[in-house]
Formats: sequence, C-alpha cells, structure tokens
Amino acid sequence: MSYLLETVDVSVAFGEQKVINKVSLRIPQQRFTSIIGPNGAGKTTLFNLLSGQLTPSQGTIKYKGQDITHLPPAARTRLGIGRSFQLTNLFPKLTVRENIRLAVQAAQGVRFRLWISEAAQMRQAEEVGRLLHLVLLEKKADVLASLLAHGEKRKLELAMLLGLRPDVLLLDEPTAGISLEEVPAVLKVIESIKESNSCTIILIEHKMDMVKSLSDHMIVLFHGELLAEGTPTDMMRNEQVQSAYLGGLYKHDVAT
Amino acid sequence: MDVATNLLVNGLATGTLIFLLASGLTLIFGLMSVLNFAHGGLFAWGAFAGVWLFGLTDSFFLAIVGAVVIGMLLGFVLERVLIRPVYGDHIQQLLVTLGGMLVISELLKVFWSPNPIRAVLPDYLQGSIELGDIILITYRLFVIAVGIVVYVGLHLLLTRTRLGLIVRAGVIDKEMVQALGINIKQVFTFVFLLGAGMAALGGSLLAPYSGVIFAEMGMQYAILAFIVVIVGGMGSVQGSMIAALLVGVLGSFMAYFVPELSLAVNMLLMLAVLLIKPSGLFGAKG
Amino acid sequence: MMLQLDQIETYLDQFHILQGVSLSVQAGSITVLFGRNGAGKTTTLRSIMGLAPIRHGQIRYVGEEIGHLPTYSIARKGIGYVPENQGIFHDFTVEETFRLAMQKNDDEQKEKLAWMLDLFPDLRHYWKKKSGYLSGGQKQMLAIARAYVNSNGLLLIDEPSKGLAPIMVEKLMFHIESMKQKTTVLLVEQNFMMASMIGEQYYLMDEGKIVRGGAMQELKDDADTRQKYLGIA
Amino acid sequence: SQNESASSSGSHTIKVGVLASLTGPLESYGKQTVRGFELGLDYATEGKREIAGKKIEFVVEDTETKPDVAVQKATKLLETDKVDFLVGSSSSGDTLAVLPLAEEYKKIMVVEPAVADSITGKNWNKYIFRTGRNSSQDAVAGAAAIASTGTKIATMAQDSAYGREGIKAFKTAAEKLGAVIIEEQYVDTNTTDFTANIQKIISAKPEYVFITWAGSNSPWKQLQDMQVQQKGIKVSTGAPDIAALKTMEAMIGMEGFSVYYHSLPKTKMNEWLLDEHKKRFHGEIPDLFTAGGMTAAVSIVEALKKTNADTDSEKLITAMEGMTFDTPKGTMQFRVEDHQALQTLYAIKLEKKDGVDHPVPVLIREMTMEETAPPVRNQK
Amino acid sequence: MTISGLLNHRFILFVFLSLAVLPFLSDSRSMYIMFTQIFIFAIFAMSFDLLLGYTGIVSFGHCMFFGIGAYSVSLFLKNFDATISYFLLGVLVAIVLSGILSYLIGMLSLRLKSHFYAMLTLAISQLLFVLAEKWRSMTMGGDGFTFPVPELFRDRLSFYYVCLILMVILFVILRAFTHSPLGKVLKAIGQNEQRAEALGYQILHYKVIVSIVAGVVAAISGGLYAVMLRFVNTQVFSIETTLDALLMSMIGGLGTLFGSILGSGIVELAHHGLTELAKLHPIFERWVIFLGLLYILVVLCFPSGIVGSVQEWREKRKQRSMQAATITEQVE
Ligand SMILES: Nc1ncnc2c1ncn2[C@@H]1O[C@H](COP(=O)(O)OP(=O)(O)OP(=O)(O)O)[C@@H](O)[C@H]1O
Ligand SMILES: Nc1ncnc2c1ncn2[C@@H]1O[C@H](COP(=O)(O)OP(=O)(O)OP(=O)(O)O)[C@@H](O)[C@H]1O
Ligand SMILES: [Mg+2]
Ligand SMILES: [Mg+2]
Repeated sequence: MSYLLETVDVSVAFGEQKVINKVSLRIPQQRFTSIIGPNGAGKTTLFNLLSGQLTPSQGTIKYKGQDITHLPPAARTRLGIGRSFQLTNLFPKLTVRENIRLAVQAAQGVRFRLWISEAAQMRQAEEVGRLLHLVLLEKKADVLASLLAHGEKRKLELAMLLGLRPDVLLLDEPTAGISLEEVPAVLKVIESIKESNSCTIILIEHKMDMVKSLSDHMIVLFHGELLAEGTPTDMMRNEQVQSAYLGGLYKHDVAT
Repeated sequence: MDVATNLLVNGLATGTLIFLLASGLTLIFGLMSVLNFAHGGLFAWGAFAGVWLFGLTDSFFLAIVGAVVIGMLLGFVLERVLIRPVYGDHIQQLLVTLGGMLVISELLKVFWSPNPIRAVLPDYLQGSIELGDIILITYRLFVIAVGIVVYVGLHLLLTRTRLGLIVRAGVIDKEMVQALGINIKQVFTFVFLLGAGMAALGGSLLAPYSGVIFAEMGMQYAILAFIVVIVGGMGSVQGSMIAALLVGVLGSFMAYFVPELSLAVNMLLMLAVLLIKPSGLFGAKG
Repeated sequence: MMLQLDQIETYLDQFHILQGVSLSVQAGSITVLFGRNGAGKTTTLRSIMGLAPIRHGQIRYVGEEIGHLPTYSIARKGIGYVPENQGIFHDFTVEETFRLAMQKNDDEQKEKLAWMLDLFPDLRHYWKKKSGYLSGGQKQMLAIARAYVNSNGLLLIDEPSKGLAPIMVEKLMFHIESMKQKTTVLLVEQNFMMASMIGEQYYLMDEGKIVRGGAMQELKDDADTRQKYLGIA
Repeated sequence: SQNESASSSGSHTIKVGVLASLTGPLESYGKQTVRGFELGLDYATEGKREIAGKKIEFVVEDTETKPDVAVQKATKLLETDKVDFLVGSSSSGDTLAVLPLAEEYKKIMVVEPAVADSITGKNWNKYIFRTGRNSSQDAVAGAAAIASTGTKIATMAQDSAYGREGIKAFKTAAEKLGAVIIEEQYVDTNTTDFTANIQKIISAKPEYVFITWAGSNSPWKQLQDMQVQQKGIKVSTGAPDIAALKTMEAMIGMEGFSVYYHSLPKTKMNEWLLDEHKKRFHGEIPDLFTAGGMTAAVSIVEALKKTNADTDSEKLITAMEGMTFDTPKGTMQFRVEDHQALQTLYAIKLEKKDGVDHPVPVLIREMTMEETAPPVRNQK
Repeated sequence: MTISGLLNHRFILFVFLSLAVLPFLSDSRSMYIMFTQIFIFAIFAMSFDLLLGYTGIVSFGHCMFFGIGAYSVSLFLKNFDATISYFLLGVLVAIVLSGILSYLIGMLSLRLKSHFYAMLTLAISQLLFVLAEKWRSMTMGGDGFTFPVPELFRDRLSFYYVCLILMVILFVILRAFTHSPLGKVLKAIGQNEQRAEALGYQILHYKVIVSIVAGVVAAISGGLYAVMLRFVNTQVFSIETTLDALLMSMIGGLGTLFGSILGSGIVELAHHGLTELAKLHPIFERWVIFLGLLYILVVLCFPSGIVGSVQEWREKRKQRSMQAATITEQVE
C-alpha cells in the first residue's frame, strides 16, 4: 500500500552528535500516530525534518510518493504539511484575529494577490471566527498576541495550524502549558479533527493518558533511533520504554 | 622594496589608529548592539578636548587622560538621557543618536569656533626615524604602542571577567539577567562609558595624526568604525583589530598601486565580507 | 513565614491583572499555585520578582518588605526564578550559562551545581553546547538548575513539568521534594498529579484573585473545587 | 517676472541678496564674505548706503552648503525680498544650483567666492558675473609662481572636481611656461593617511610639489613628517584663510601664491578695509574672502552708478561687461566674454613673524591680471 | 479596498485638500518650493517606510535609488532636450535601473540579518557615490551640473501641483498595496520571518517585491528632486539623504505611510523655522542644536512616531473598554 508520509534512513548530526540516526517511518493516510521518547531523543528534530526546517544529512523523505527531502518549509506547507512549534512562535504585534487570518489566507492560496473579493474576505472572516471559537479564544480575539498568557499562546498556535487546513498535522506538545481544565477542550479539538478524517495527525506528547486515548499507532524514539513502534498498549507494556521513558508512575497502567 | 615596507608600516599604524577608533564601537555596537550614530561625535570631542587640554597643561599625557574623562562624561549623559530609554530598539536608537550627533558636534563649534584647529605634538613625539629609505614617523610608532596596550586590556577585560558574558546575556534577555541578581542597567552604563572613553581616546590620538581637527571630522570616521566592527565580527575584539589593520594596510597599498579604487576599497571589503561570511571575520554565529 | 503576599495589585500597562492577591509560603515547604490559563499565576511570580511591579499591597520576604526593590536586589536576597518561557540565553553554552549564573562561585554553589548536574545528566553531557540547540526539555532542566544554584532561600518555578518526559517529571518531583531541606518552593503547576504529591499548601487562582487556599490534602478531598477550577475529578 | 523687475527698478530701494554658508564646514568663508560685503557697501557709498537717491539694502541667507537649501533661499530672496542682485556663494555646488534662477528671474548674480570654472564655463549664463577668482586663475598664478623652463613639478590634489580641475588648469599653465609635470597624485577626499601618495612624489624626485587643497584634513603635517622638504622637494600651494594658515606651521618657507592676505595689496581701499574691519570687529584683521565680499559690493555699486541706479538687468549687463573697477586688490575688470573678473594675484613666501600666531604670506611679486587671465571656457 | 475606502480618514483628506488650496491663499514661490520639496521627500520617506515600517528591512543605502532617479532624469534633460517626454524617459530609465538593482541586491543579500543588510546597502550606495564622483565626463563630479527643465515644470506653481498629485496618488497606491493581502503578509514577515515561512509564504519573494517597489518609488522622488533643483550633484548619493528619509518616516511614525508625509513636513518646516529664528536671535545661530533636540524629544515623547503614537493611544482606549466589558461580563 502507499504511504502518505515516508522517511527512508534519514539521519541528522550536529557536530559529532547523531541526533537522528537512520530512522525509517511509514505513516499511512488517516492514521493517528504519536511519537514519544525522552527529552532530547530527537522528536522535534524529526518534525523539523518532516516540515523542512532541517534537511537530513542522509536519507530521503517522501510525501504522497513525491521526494520532498530538499523542499523548503514554505513549499511543504503548501503541499499540506502543517506543523506547530514546541516553543510558541507567533506574530507578537498582530492581534489574535490577525494571526489566525494570516494562516487562513495562506490556506486559501492568497499570496501575491493585491486584491480579493468581498466574498473571499467574508469566507476568511467566518473561518477565523470558527477557529477562535474552537480554541476558546473569542474573548481575546482583538488582543495583541504578545499580551497573551502562555497557555493562550499555545491555543493560538493550534488555531493557526488548523487554519492552514493541512493534510498532515505535526503537533509538537500542543498541550504543554495548557491548564488541566482546558486540556480536555483542546483534546476535543484534536479528536474532532481525527473523527472528521480530514487529515492525518502526528503528535509529540508527554501526557501519556492523552497519547493512549488518541493514537492508533505509537513510535518511540530513543537517542535518535527508532526504539520500538506499535499499538499504544504494546508500547506501554514494553520494558525498554518503561525504563527509558515512562518510569515508575505508569507502572499501574501496565497492570490494568 | 623600501616603498612596500613603508606602506606596510604606515598602513599598520593607520590600522591601529582605526582600531582605537573602532574599539569603543566594538563594545557599544558589537557587544551591547546599540546603533550609536553619535559615536563620531565622541571622536571629535576627544580630539578637541585633547588639543585644548594640551594647550592648557602642555602635558600630552594629561591631555589624553582629560580627553578620555570628558568623553566618558559625555558618554554618561548620552547613555542616561538618550540610550537608556531605547535599549533593544535599533530604530529608535538610530533616531535618538542622530539627534545626539547633531547636538554634540554643533556644541563643538560653540566651544571651539567652527574653524579647523591645529593639533600639535610634544617634542619627544615629533619627527621621524629613518632606517635606510624607510621613514618611521615617531608618533605612529607611539600610536601602535597605545593600540597594542588597549587591545590587550580590552581582550583581558572581556575574557578574564564575566563582563562580556553579562552584557551579551543582557542583550538577549534583560529580565532574566536581573533575575539572576545582576544590576544590568549599571553594567550597561559602565560599558557604554568605557566605549565612550575609548572613542575619545581614539579621537585625541587621531588629532595629531592628521595635524588638524574640525567639527565635522566625526561622521566620516564613525562610518569607518562601523565598517571595521562589521567586517571584524560583532563584538569580537580580535576581529576589530584584524579588520582595522586590514583596512589600514589595504588602504595605503591601494592608494599607491591602484589609486582609482582606493576611495571604494573599504566598501568593497565590507561588501565581500558580508556576502561571503555575513557574521564577519571573527563573528560568532554564521 | 518565608514569603508573604498581602493584597498585591498589579497592572500590566493599563490592564488590572492582579486584583488583590494574598498568599504566604512557609519556610521549608512546597506551595503550589493552581489556576487556569490567564488566571494570573505567572504575573504573581513576576510581581514577587519585581518584574511586574506592584501598584498596591506588600511583599515580605523573611520579614523584610521587598515589594518595591529592583529585581536584581530581590534576586540577591536569594530568590531563584524559573520563568515560564525558560529564559534561556540562546547563544550561550551550558557552561557559559552557569558561569554567568554563579556570582559567588563558592563551594556552596559548586556543590549545588554538582548536585544539579547529577540530577540532569544531559546538562553535563551537553556542557559545551549552545543552549539554544538544547531540546525543549533540556532547556527546562537548564533553567531549573540555573535558578537553583544562585538561590539560597526560595525558588519560584513556573510550570517546570511542562514538556518533560514522564520519567523526568518523576525525577524532578523527587528532587524538588528533596530540595525542601535546602530551599522553599513556590510552584506554579498544571500537572495536578505531580503537584498534589509533593505540595503541602496550595492556592487556587482565577481572574487575578486567590479563590481557594489551604492544605493540599483538603484539595485532594474536595472533588467539587477540583472539578470547578481544575476540571478534574 | 518682467514686470516685477520693472516695479523694483521703479521703487526707491535697491536690494541685494547675499547667499553664503553660515553653518556647516564652510561657515567661516561665508561669514568673511558677509562682513566684506557690508564693508564694501559702506565704502562705495561713503557710508550713505544709497546711490542716486536710491537706498541700497542687502539680505543675507544661509545656504548651509546644501544645493537644495541654496535654491530655496535664492528663490525666497528673488520672490519675497524682490532683490535686484544675487551675491554668492561659498561653495561651488550651491552657486551652480542657483545659476539657473538668475537666468529665470533675469537678475544679475555676482559670484563670490565659489571657484568652479564651470560657473563661468559650461553652466554660465549672461546674468552671471564673478568677482572671485576661478580655479584656472589660481592654477595660472600657482604656475607662474614656480614654473619656468625645465622645472620638474609633481602635483598633489584631492580627488574631487575641484582638485582635478585645478590640476588640469595648472598643468596647461605650467607646461606653457616650459615646466614638466612628472607626477600627479590625487588623494581621496576622506583619507587620513597620505603616506602612499607622498611616497610616490618622493620617489618621482621633482623640484616642486604643487598642491591644490580645499577643506580641513590637510596634508601639511604628513608632508613634514615624511621630510619632503629635507629631500630637496619644495612644496608650493595657495595660501588659504588664516584659520587654515595656522595649521601650516610645517610649511614655513614655502613658496606659492595668495589670493588675498591683508598685508599684501598696497592700495588705499585695502588700508581702509584693514582699519575699518578692525574697528567694527573688535580688532580682527580681514581674511581671505573678506576682500572678495567687499569687491562684490563695490562692483555692484559701480555698475549702478553707471546705469544711474537703474536696476534693469539688460542695462546692467551692458554696463558691467568690460567694466573696470577698484578693489582692495587694485583694479579688476569683468572680461566681456565670460564675465570673469581678471585680477591681481600674489606670488608669496610663508614666513614666521613673531607676534603673529600663523605663518605670514610675504609678497615676492604681484602677478598682473593679464598674467593670471584664465582661458575662456563658455559659449556666449 | 476602494479608493474612497482608502481615504476614509477625515484627517488625511483634510490635509490633502488644504494642501490643494494652499496656493490660492499665498503666491510666494519660495513657499511653493518648500512644499514641493516636502512632497518629494514625503514620497521618498514613504518608500523607505515600506521597507522599514512594514517589512522590517533596514537599509542605509536607500539614497542609491533616489540618486539614480535624480541623475538619470538630469542627464536626459541635459544631454537631449528639455521636454516632458525626455523627462518621462528619464524617469522610466531610472525605474528600470533601480528595479533591476533592487532585484539584484534583494536576491543577493536579503537573507542577511537586519544591520548586516543595512551595512551592505550602505556599501553599495557609497560605491554609486564614488561612481558619480569619478565619472566626471558624465556627472561633473562633486560640483554637479545644471540643466534646463520642461516648460510645465519651470513654473513653480504647476510643479507644486505635479508633485502634490503624484504624492497623493503614490500614497493611495502604496496604501492599497500595504492593505492588500500581500501587504498583510509583509507586516507579518516584519515581525516573525520563520513563522511566516512556516505558514507557507516564501519570505525572499516578498522581500524582493517590496524592495523593488520601494526602490522604484524612491527613484521617482529622486527624479522630481532633480527637476525641482534643476541641478544635481553627488549629494543625492550621500548618507545624509538616506538619513533624511529615515528621520522623516520615523518622526511621522513607521508603518503608517501618512506618517512619512507628516514627518517630511515637520522636518522641513522645523528646519525652515529654525533658520528663520537664527536671523532674529543670536542664540539660534547654532539652530542645528535645536533640530537635534527636536529629534530626541520626538523619540522620547512619541516612541513610535507621531501618527504611530496616536494610533497606539486609540488602540489602548479600545482595549481598556474591551477589558471593562469582559469584566462586567464575568460579574454577571
Ligand atoms: N540545531 C541544533 N544543533 C545542535 N544540537 C541540536 C540542535 N537541535 C537539536 N539538537 C540536539 O538534538 C537532540 C534532540 O533534540 P530535540 O529537540 O529533537 O529533542 P526532543 O526529542 O524534541 O526533546 P523534548 O521532548 O525535550 O522536546 C538534543 O540533544 C539537542 O541538544
Ligand atoms: N503585558 C501584558 N499586557 C496586558 N495583559 C497581559 C500582559 N501579559 C499578560 N497579560 C494578561 O494577563 C492575564 C494573566 O496572565 P498570566 O501569564 O499571569 O496567566 P497565567 O496564569 O500564567 O496563565 P498560563 O497558565 O497560561 O501561564 C492573561 O489574561 C494575559 O492575557
Ligand atoms: Mg521537542
Ligand atoms: Mg503562566
């Protein structure tokens, strides 16, 4: 069968340190994949490779069968690969609304145009409104992004990503710093995307319960290498994974 | 051959002088990343103060020290009144220091008349030594000596102490540095004073070099100093030194062998560096 | 009382963010500050550090009023701060970061550092690496270690578990707990499970005010409150 | 603008607009011109400041040595003050920028002290008269001062329009006198270190090095440092204003030329200038361009006397073409072809005089206006 | 975005209208010239604002385009014939030249970080300065040269209107440009390149586009400037020229376009006023000092320029009312 996203023996090294070492992944359409692994395992770096912030020192990356190893980030985004950043990354002096609008505009393919129809503007506005609602930021719609609290920024980050209507969503710890009380809401957002089957999601997360409930498939990175992959339950049981990543806290999960 | 040696020696001397002019900017622009367009004004003040004080005290040493002090005082005012409100904002620094530049270089005329003024030397620095056909101008040797001292001093200050670290950190994240118990404002003021003082030193040494000083002298050398800092690599003392020497030597050889190009040489040098290694010869980040 | 906030009010430009926050932290204890996004937790810590100056109210640290001191002298009194955004000096190496952080660089600090490096071996491993290149979690470790080495009384930590792998969270909890003999901790945390295990006191913030506070055990028992403000049963 | 000039010529005051750099690098030049002009007016009208019953006034404007400002100010003078004459300006750039206005408004402009040849050359128009000497005259004088058959001369100048023009003219003049130019050095306008250029001159082993220089970062100190004179190379240049002379200690003994120094001309008018200047400006002596300013004023008054205070430009032009008039430097004449005032220049030697804080240009001989006459470069 | 939509700001309309009727109130040509110069520099400053204010590109060499415009127009009018058509030809050539130049520079170097790019442009503009100095046969070097101008422009009044109209047109065009979807992206790039790229916008393309537009507009202003003076010399390539644009756009308020117009006016008028004062009272002989102080005061009092600060102030008020609203909401 053909895979949506595929890496063949990709490696990256910074100096002598091999951060990603011969990693081969195959991500089929519509499957929810999570990547876990200790801090510094190379998860974000892997994302950087997929989204084009980095190019691998060896190996190839295929998207819908096409070799994208050397495409710049912008080009990949236009192919439908959207990614969120682990450390919030916004347009500080624009309002929340404007931030999202830019993503929506990009999704509409309005780039070098000097003029767009009222209708198109309307559509943009609607879409923006929808997203604002989705991530619970309506109240802050006209606040400058720089003035948001951390968690609020995380949500805005997510909204912008969704605004891009990507085929593949790369989520790098989307709920880091989002308050417990609101995590479920964000989860719902992600679930709803999952349900809608509109796109394939790859998630980096350290919140195990969340990962477990969401993912169909789980990939464990360790020191830049593929330690194991499989269904969440298998992974949770996996001895290595427990010792290297989960630690004692999740022992009881194994039992149940 | 002797011609070449001559050009080399004098080029090196000019280079060292340029380094002295640029060293202050290496701190203020290179390290603190303050776009200080008033820097040229500090040169000019150093020059005028030096000449004036030498006239009064007729001790060259006192004159230079005095010039440095005056430069620092001026720097203090600049930092407190102009720079402090606009740290971290290049655009505003630009505007505010441009204003400052106008004010201080016009004030020169108020104090010392708009006419060019002759800058003299004490006898023991007059004249020149001749080795065969090679003419070594005493004063230039003196300048080289001072340059080396300043270089070493600055280098030690930035490597042996935490000062360099603190300033760099302060530029990245002021709040965090303060949260580590460091009075960053004080440190910045200090470093700016140091930079201003060195600018004044450069100016006061520049004066006898060309023998005449004038209120407008600042700007042109300021640009040269900026070039040196960029070419050498932001905040790198070695960088500035090498770049300055390069400018000096290149300048004197160009003027001799390809005079047509000499006016453009500095700009070409900077152009080349920026296109090949934007971070400069000794720049940290690529 | 190690730290006592008394009706502090903080404005961020014209916005009235903290509207009379009072809380107190006992020496050698761990106090946790909960609250939803935008509640004002970070602003509270920033106010204590003098980074978000207070308009009204008092902040007393070991009996001394520090509410109107500049940040650096507050820090010099021995309060360590781990900001929410980690406050990493990106083009500093790990080593440089500590060189900067360790003013006194005396044995005590050296020993503290050694301990931190045992706790976070990655830091030792990447000693000469630019901290900007560290992984998200590694940055978090760096920030905590940096704050710890130059504090002596109180640590303010803003969401430390954020972005840490479970095993790291576990270790971190263990160590924060074991820090207790050495320092006092005021912790802002979203990870209830972790926080509730190590914290003795808790405060609950909402809309810039303290809405609950007391012994952690009460909160553990009080499901409704948890439900209301933390959305967890 | 026709009727305006008519109206003003009908009115009872004659107005002169003086353009000069009163700020910026040429400040002192500008101020000299202005002082001189004022004195000249009083001298020529015996202090009455009126001619044939018409009052004569003047308005000063600062060009800041910026062409655009010069144009603004000139227009203001022509429009708002409705001046009948323009005088100025301190820099060639400013002056050139103003020339077309003189033509547009059909007003006489007396150029002083800007030197660019093109003012009375390519860019000349019939309303332009120049009392100041031009680069070529400097050059011719410079040549006359040192050049004779077989003299080996090297030249050094700034690599600017001024420098190049000056040397070009000097070369022709000097070669006409049989000298040979064996080396030409052009220094960039903003260099500190002239070693290379001086080096070349030394290795060319000339008898003289002739220097054309304007502006402040001067080479004298370095010429001395490099012991040019000890190597038997005589330096020659034009004596500048007093402020700049002060910076020429090193050049004592130099032979060259001078446009004006108060002790050079032996004329009544110059004595009056000296005394009056001291009187009015607390003891200061007139400087390089003070005489020029005075000359400009005198020339205007003389012209008006001839037209009997009629300010119609056409009449004035006919009056002024070929007009001879007395100046602090003796008689001058506006050449018919290009309206350049032919004038005496001085071959001098710089000497130390005790009690004087600058090297003093001492007269060797006067160079007559015929001798220093520059080539005609305009097409009329 | 319709034209009327663009000029909905009453104040802006008012300013333009009063400038249009000004000549009916006074017939002083020196005033015409002063305002003409204000308009010309306003255009120049707007082009600079496009770079700095919107896209965050710092250029210390913007004068290069101004100079190209000035020289190419001057040379055409001098060497051929003083007719409108040659003027237009000159402008056209200038536009093409600066278009190409800015394209090359952009492609070559817009990857450079802020002040590195600034210094690079400085270098290039200085090289052009040197060229103008040395190519005497063509430019007459530093002294420069005068040239005749077309009838229409010789009359100060008609030239006043030519420049005013051009300024307004360019203002409207540029405003439309900055409010267009493309313009929005520029603003985003100005704040966070990496993020904009991650959204799928190719930074370099945008930067090149904007610097071409800016270059072309600057060239036009340069051409007008030369015509106004009927004279050109190397000063058009001097750093001061760039700094003027910088000052004007910053004093007025970066990223507002109209600020540049205001700034140009303020700088010119302040300059004019001070030089007039200099005649009245000796303490103003050193009026440059006061000019410097003015610049300083503007930054300290209006950190984001005059127009900018006014906008922020409005913004603040809006936010405050919003905050109030939300709070009451919560109370209920
Ligand atoms: N640009 C870089 N230069 C040098 N080293 C780098 C660079 N980027 C990442 N690294 C190193 O690569 C390793 C993996 O980093 P990465 O950010 O992928 O970790 P991660 O799996 O995302 O960890 P976390 O869960 O904490 O985010 C880390 O040890 C980091 O120090
Ligand atoms: N500089 C500022 N100007 C105006 N409002 C601000 C500013 N900084 C933060 N705010 C607002 O103040 C409120 C409290 O912010 P704070 O960062 O303290 O929340 P928090 O409790 O830390 O939230 P989180 O859990 O997301 O970090 C938020 O609503 C935020 O939007
Ligand atoms: Mg990561
Ligand atoms: Mg927070």
